[in-house]
Amino acid sequence: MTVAQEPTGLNFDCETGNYHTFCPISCVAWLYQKIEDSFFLVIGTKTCGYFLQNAMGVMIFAEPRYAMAELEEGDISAQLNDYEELKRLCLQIKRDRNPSVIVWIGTCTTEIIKMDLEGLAPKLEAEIGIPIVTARANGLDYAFTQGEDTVLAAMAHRCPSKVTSEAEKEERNAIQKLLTFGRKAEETAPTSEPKHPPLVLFGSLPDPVVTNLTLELKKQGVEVSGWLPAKRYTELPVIEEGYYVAGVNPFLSRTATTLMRRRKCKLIGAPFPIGPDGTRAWIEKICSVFGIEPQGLAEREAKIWESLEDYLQLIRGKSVFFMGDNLLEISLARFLIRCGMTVPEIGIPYMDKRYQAAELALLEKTCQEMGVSTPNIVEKPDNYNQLQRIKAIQPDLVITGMAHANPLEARGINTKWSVEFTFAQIHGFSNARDILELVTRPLRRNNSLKDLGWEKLVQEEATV
Amino acid sequence: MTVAQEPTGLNFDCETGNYHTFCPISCVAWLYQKIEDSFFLVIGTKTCGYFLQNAMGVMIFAEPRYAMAELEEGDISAQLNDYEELKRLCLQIKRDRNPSVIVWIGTCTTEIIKMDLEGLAPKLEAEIGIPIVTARANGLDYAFTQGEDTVLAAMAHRCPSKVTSEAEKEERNAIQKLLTFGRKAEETAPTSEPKHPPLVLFGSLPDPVVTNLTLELKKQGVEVSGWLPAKRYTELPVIEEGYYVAGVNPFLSRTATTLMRRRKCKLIGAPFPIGPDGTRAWIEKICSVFGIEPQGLAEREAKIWESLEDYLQLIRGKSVFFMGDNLLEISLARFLIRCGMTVPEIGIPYMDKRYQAAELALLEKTCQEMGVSTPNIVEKPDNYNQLQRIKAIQPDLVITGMAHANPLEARGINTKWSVEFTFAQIHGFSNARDILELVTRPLRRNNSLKDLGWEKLVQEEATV
Amino acid sequence: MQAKKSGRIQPTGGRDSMKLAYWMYAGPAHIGTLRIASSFKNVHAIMHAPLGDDYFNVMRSMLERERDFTPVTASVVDRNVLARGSQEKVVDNITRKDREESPDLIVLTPTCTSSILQEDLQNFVDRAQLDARGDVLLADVNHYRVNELQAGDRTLQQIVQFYLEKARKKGDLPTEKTAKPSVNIIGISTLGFHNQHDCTELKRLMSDLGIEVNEVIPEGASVHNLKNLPQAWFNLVPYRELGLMTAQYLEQEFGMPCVDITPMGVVETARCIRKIQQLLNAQGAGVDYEEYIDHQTRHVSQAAWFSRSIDCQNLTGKKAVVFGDNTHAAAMTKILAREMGIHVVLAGTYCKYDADWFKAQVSEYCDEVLISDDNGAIGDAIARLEPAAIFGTQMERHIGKRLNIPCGVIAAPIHIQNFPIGYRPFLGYEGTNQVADLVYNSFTLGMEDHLLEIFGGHDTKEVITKGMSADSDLNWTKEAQATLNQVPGFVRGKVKRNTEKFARERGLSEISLEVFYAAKEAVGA
Amino acid sequence: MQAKKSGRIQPTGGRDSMKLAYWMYAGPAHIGTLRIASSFKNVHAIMHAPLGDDYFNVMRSMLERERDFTPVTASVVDRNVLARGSQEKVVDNITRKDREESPDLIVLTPTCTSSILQEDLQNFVDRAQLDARGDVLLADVNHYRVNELQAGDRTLQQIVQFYLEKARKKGDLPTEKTAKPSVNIIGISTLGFHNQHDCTELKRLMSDLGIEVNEVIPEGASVHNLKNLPQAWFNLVPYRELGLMTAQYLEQEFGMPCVDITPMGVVETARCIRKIQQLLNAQGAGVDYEEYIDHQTRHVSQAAWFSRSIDCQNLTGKKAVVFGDNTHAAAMTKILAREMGIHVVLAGTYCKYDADWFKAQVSEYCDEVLISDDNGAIGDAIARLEPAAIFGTQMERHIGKRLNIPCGVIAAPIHIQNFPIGYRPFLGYEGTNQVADLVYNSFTLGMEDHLLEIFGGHDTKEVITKGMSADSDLNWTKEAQATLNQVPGFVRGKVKRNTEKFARERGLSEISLEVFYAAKEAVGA
Repeated sequence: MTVAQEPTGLNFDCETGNYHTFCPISCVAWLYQKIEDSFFLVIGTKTCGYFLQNAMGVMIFAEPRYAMAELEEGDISAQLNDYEELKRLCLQIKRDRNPSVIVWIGTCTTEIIKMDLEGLAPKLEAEIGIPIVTARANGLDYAFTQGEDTVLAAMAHRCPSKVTSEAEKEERNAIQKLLTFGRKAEETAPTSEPKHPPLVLFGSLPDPVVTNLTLELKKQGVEVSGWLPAKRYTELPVIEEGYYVAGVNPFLSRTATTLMRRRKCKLIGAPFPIGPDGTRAWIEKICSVFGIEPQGLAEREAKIWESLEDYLQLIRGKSVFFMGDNLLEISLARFLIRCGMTVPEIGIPYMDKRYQAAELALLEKTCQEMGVSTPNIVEKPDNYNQLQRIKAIQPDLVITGMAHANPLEARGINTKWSVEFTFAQIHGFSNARDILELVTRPLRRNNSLKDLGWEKLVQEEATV
Repeated sequence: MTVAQEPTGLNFDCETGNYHTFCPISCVAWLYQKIEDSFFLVIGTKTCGYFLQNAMGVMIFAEPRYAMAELEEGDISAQLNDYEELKRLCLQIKRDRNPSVIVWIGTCTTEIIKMDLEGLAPKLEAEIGIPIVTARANGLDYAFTQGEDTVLAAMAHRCPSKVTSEAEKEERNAIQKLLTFGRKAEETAPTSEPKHPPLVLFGSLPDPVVTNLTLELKKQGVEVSGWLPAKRYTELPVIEEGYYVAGVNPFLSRTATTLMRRRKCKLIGAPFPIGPDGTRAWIEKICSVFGIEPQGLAEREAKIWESLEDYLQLIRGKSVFFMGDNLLEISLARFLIRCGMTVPEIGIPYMDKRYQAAELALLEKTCQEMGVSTPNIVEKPDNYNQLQRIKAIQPDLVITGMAHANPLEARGINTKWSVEFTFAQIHGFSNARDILELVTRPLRRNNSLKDLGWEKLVQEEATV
Repeated sequence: MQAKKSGRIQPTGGRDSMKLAYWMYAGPAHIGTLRIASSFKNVHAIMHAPLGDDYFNVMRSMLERERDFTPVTASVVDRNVLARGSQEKVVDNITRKDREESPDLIVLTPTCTSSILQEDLQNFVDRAQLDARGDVLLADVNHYRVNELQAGDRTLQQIVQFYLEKARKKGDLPTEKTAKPSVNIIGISTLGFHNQHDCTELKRLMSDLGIEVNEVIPEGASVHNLKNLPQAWFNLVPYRELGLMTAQYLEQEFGMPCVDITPMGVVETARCIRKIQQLLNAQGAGVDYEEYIDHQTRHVSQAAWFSRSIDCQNLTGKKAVVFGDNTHAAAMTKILAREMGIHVVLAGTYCKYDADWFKAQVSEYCDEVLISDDNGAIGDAIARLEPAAIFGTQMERHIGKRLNIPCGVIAAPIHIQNFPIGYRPFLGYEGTNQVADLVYNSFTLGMEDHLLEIFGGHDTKEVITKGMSADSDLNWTKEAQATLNQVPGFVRGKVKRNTEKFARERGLSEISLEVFYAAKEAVGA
Repeated sequence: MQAKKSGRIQPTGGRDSMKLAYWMYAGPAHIGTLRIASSFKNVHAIMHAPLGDDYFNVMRSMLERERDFTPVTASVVDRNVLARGSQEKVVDNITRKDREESPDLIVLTPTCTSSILQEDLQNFVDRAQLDARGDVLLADVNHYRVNELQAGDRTLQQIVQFYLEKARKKGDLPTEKTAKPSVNIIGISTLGFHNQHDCTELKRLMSDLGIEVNEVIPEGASVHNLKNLPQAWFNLVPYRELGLMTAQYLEQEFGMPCVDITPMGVVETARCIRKIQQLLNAQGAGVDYEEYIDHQTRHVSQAAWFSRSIDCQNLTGKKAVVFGDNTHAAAMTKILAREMGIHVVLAGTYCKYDADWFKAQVSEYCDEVLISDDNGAIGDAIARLEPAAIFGTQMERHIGKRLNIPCGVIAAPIHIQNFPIGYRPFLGYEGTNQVADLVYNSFTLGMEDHLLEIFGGHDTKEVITKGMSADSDLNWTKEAQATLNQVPGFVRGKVKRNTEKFARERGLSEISLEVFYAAKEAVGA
């Protein structure tokens, strides 16, 4: 494998504190949208259901393609037969929605009561005739975005290893189809075999971003054979032994491991394609693995930086504190340091130093090049302690979960919700502006309030 | 002509007082909807425009198929050329909306400044190639619903007197088409010549009511050749000398006169088809003119009355006072007396005793048969005096314009807006329920409040 | 006692089976407990729960735009804690928070998840109490048997009882009533539906009546003052869902009378005031509020006049569906039916545990009662009944959006829109005004949409016939279909159904124009 | 002088030409006069006009749900009256009404229509005054030169001047100021946009500031009390459209200072209070309102906190269009731009007669200023600018409905929705709360609709591609079109336009995926 060595110049800490992130079952909120023929069934308690309904802001979408299998006292106390109960619900889902796949999302509760989802699924799948994928997106083992990791790791098992019919091949290769559609016949007719071993990318991104990153690689002569996940479950990419795989998100270490160990793929360890620096590094790394000399990337990156100048002026020299939430922290910090910011602390729920090795190395390099001190990386931070540090440091911006934003603002600390970076389109060259649009919004807003002399409006309200 | 003699047993009065009705230009609010390919241009002042916008409750429909030609000081003072100004606006309308006809609605202002709309229209019509119909729907000569009368009288001139092509005949006979559509070919193939001279009905009614009345007559073997107005200007009915015509609304005396005098039609003077009694009388009168013996009408009427019993129980023996607004007063009073109500006074803006002769005769007959005293009919009533009379009489219900309803309610007097009868579907057998639904609504509502002991809630508020 | 690591809790006789749920009307029990704990001043809650279960803090911060940090800390249960047992961590977190912020009281609660572990949490609390300077209490609720509302009711009662018994033991319990008539307002809490504004309005009302507010609990209350509760002349419990257990406890222990009539709507507000008058006079106050009621009804509140006005007359007999919690659904049903002459075709509540009360309250004011927390059942009922307006929760608002039926929101589950910045009480006389606006706007904005639909198509020469699904076993002739299409959209469905019913009853397989009109005459279709 | 039966009035130099009008932002002049007359207590207006011109009574009765009969009587002009001359009828009607209801004052006004007759109405009034016990006055406005707003301003000034001069002649004019600081609130009138609630809020504000309200005019005022106006320490004119002429007259004649800063929004309310402080202290009062302002801003009003909260942060830089009367459009522009960080792309007013003031007020807070009373021009501007929200009149609300852009209504023309029963002031500190709600709900409900649009199509296995008119001179490749279709609906139009602009500038006739992304990078499309 091509994973880089662990960097050494960074300071890692693990507070194992009481910290807040969203529950990993959150991932259904974006995965059910991404995989259009799916249905997600979260098997848990009222606590799980109420979370999805309220905190994720999805309460307005009545009957989306996900639901709760709400465990009642009878289920918990094992008086009822799990198989029969789940069968009843899945048949109902089949009748009402007829999805191509049902994804069972296990929760803390299914862990604690040791419900054997992995054992039940194959049997039920065979009986009702709909694929059932199980993922243990529980809060005992995972934080927030890692829910996606558990689902993708489970789906990695379901990617076909060989395609028999041409028709299916056609379907599986939907991206290629999209990109060549409308071209003249002679351009595409001799389906040119790619000049490198097949490459599959993993990580759930909105469709426009998928197309964009695919195109960026295509420009360099790199063909993407497929994405995990695809727009539809029936279009999951073919994965054969020896295929190369690369991740686009920093929280997919389990998926990476599964692809390497179980599907015998070769992982390309690169920084993540977030920010123009990260995107360039990601493309370069992929090209280098395939022995391709990338063309015009430096100019491309420079041009993007140039177009960001109006935003950069707002943040240069300012400090940003990551409380830690969605595991995008390292990549975002690296990009913002490159933008000229300083980062005293990066809180992060979980730090896989191997999977994130290339990203950590780039972070270190970026700090050196920008001449700023390296951030303190705090795994499983203690939010109370962090608030004390924020009070002491008075950073210009705190990127934080939703629970702390309003109280920090009330104390005169600029904040940005970390969760917005989870939902916004932040990958690739074109989306760098969108990251900075988010990052600068509180600064721009509070600048305009400051001009008014309203700064002390709430600052004296209370002390942290 | 077949108009009946003026009745003698009724008491008529003319107060020539200060009374309130809506301006006759109101008619554009329903006529532009009825005639789907029309555009109505009201030529008047800000006062006219603001009325249409506010009082008619049509302010929510931005850019309907009517507009104001707003006369500015330059127009009033005759500094500007009326022809050129109107041409400019009509060309703009042609460009933006391309209607089949533009109807110029004259107002008090065009009367006072003696703008020669009738002289300008033919010239402009020839120049821009769109028919222009002019109607003097002004408040100096007319009240509220009479605006429709002025428009229909003007349109009566535009009904073709002879149709040349078969295609046009087909188009002009859209109603017949609708009614036979879907029937087997043999039923309609030999276009059976009606067994009576052609009959054209006049009065603007919603399409379902048009169909309904047409069907009612068809059941008796009476074919309706056309309606004035039709759904489209291009479908105005053919009118030849000697055709029979019958009105469906009591405020169309000018249209009736035009059809008789200018188009040499024969007017069938009948009560109006409002309420089961009026509808039956209307059909009977038409049948009698054509020498047809109506079938099953008495049973039909009886059945309708039976179906109204739940409403009748609410109003029997109660009194209703008409302040006078939309000229539907005589017909409604006649129906409500037949329902068992008493009517101390019928205010009415204008009373054409010849055109309404049959209706007045039926009113008188109805009073006799129901054993109640005949109402006092007050033309051009004085609203202030009426309020004194209402205070003295304390009727169970007052049917009144919008300006007086809330203050009367605040004094414990039940009211119903007269304007609702203008807009509701009240004609024919089937719609009798709808009239009673409206009439009984305040009684039902205030009954339920009365049960609560809230009657004195606002009654002591002030005295009339 | 250590956590039973092997899962499943002991059978307890529960027979409910796994449920497919898209939507919940009430939250899980721990949300109720946390609402109570964080409503008090200087009370902290420790939530013994896995990562992600602590979203209560997000709800409070985001929905209420709360400026302060929510005083709830999650003592995170992860794989390690599971393996080692959680006692040490929980006790550490309690004593740590006691040191850090010196709360008067720390309330410990598990969530649905951690309650399965069946740990002896009382023992944790007892252990922590040894070191803590403040009080420590375990919220006593069954997380699988009760929901947010019941748990909140119970937790409030538990805390009140705790401090009253504590004061009694210390001989620190004031026994005399206040000199002037006074009231405890019980049940105002954080994340409650319009609670803040209701509380302001109730205080104004009490002030108008010359009644001192002794305590408001739990919102903004200090646990130190709970011992003063018995000094009030009576308790007012405006919401049926929160406070009744406390009031019952206070009645049993201290003989305090309770007014549990929700002062929502003109009639019920008057009834509430009259009940207060009766209780005060029974204690020798000699008050007469009739003149006040009359003045408010006729001159201050505009709601009674609205009921009589022409605007409201036009709503007479219109059909409405009401759904919500017991308090708001019952009050709204009464207002619509009794004060506005609106025809409530269905009144429903998701408070299944208190269904008898609801039925008794609304039965005479509506055609049908629905007791259910299955949003699908409510959606189906609304689709079937096709009311002109709905008064329900955010869920019904979205059902209404789909069916193109306007909906006024009258009850929790709460949403940021239920924390308006402007003054919007539902209770008291200003509440009657706000409710009248809600009713009027719901109906008229719905009507406006329909009018736009009707007239929208008339802009051009081309008249586009609005489509309608021909989804029917009966054959409509073209002319009948055309006539049906002329019926305004908002009643078309009803007309269609009634006509088809009429045809079916007569064994007709085709609906001609004649059948259409015959149906209209026969059944008023 | 008899009516000139032959029509056309004398040339007066007007050069306006006939106008095609679908919508009017301000009513005709007589509406303004009638609003003033019927606001006063016991004043009656006689409208000399044809049948149908008297719909003012309908508006007042229906929109304000007024319980009393509107004190306006039409002296009907019909064909007979035209022929005979109207003097006798008008005089009869004035003296009749004087007998019937004994009003303190009868105001005579023609309408646009009857004013063309160029009768000597002053003579009619003089004749009527001979018999009438009350006062009789002819409203002095030019019905073709001024609109409702200007006419109202003028009529109020005319009545005030009439009674002050009358009192002066009688030696009946109190000259001393009140003992405590006091204010006249000028410009509250019937059919005014949220005037009733604004007035309540202003009275509360004055009470908080320790300022007595000397008179509120014209709403609810008696003409007998007008002579007391000069006793106040200053005049407050909250709305620029109504009251300034009166205040100027009082300043000229009696040296009364005037505060004409509309207290709408946190900043302007503070500025208004500081101006009051300055005027009072100049008269020796010695007040200091800074602490009050600070307390209200930080603790009572929630608007300043809303501005700082995360909810409002998410509105930062969003585009808005503002349109309305001078008062509300200017105040709203300042609130959005200055207090909430919202990007006002266009601020406009229909008060063309007072355009300079508006430009001076808003220029620094918006990209573009539009002075127009042509609703088509405003509609076109909104369609072009595609803001995320509109703050305008009912007209803009309907433009927004068509374009699927949410609109908060902030200004007249009035509509029944602007006469809410619940308390909804726009002015003062509670007004800041109400405005914050309006802003927040406009943006978020718009967002909700878009989210529903985006997610609505994902319910089933079949993914329906949302159509979009291919109305363009450029050729979009299928893949670029597909990608464009993935852009959320509410920005899709903008992205499409920017991409095409980018392509045109580069002479490209086809938009491929590559061009699409290049455009995004280049112009942030």
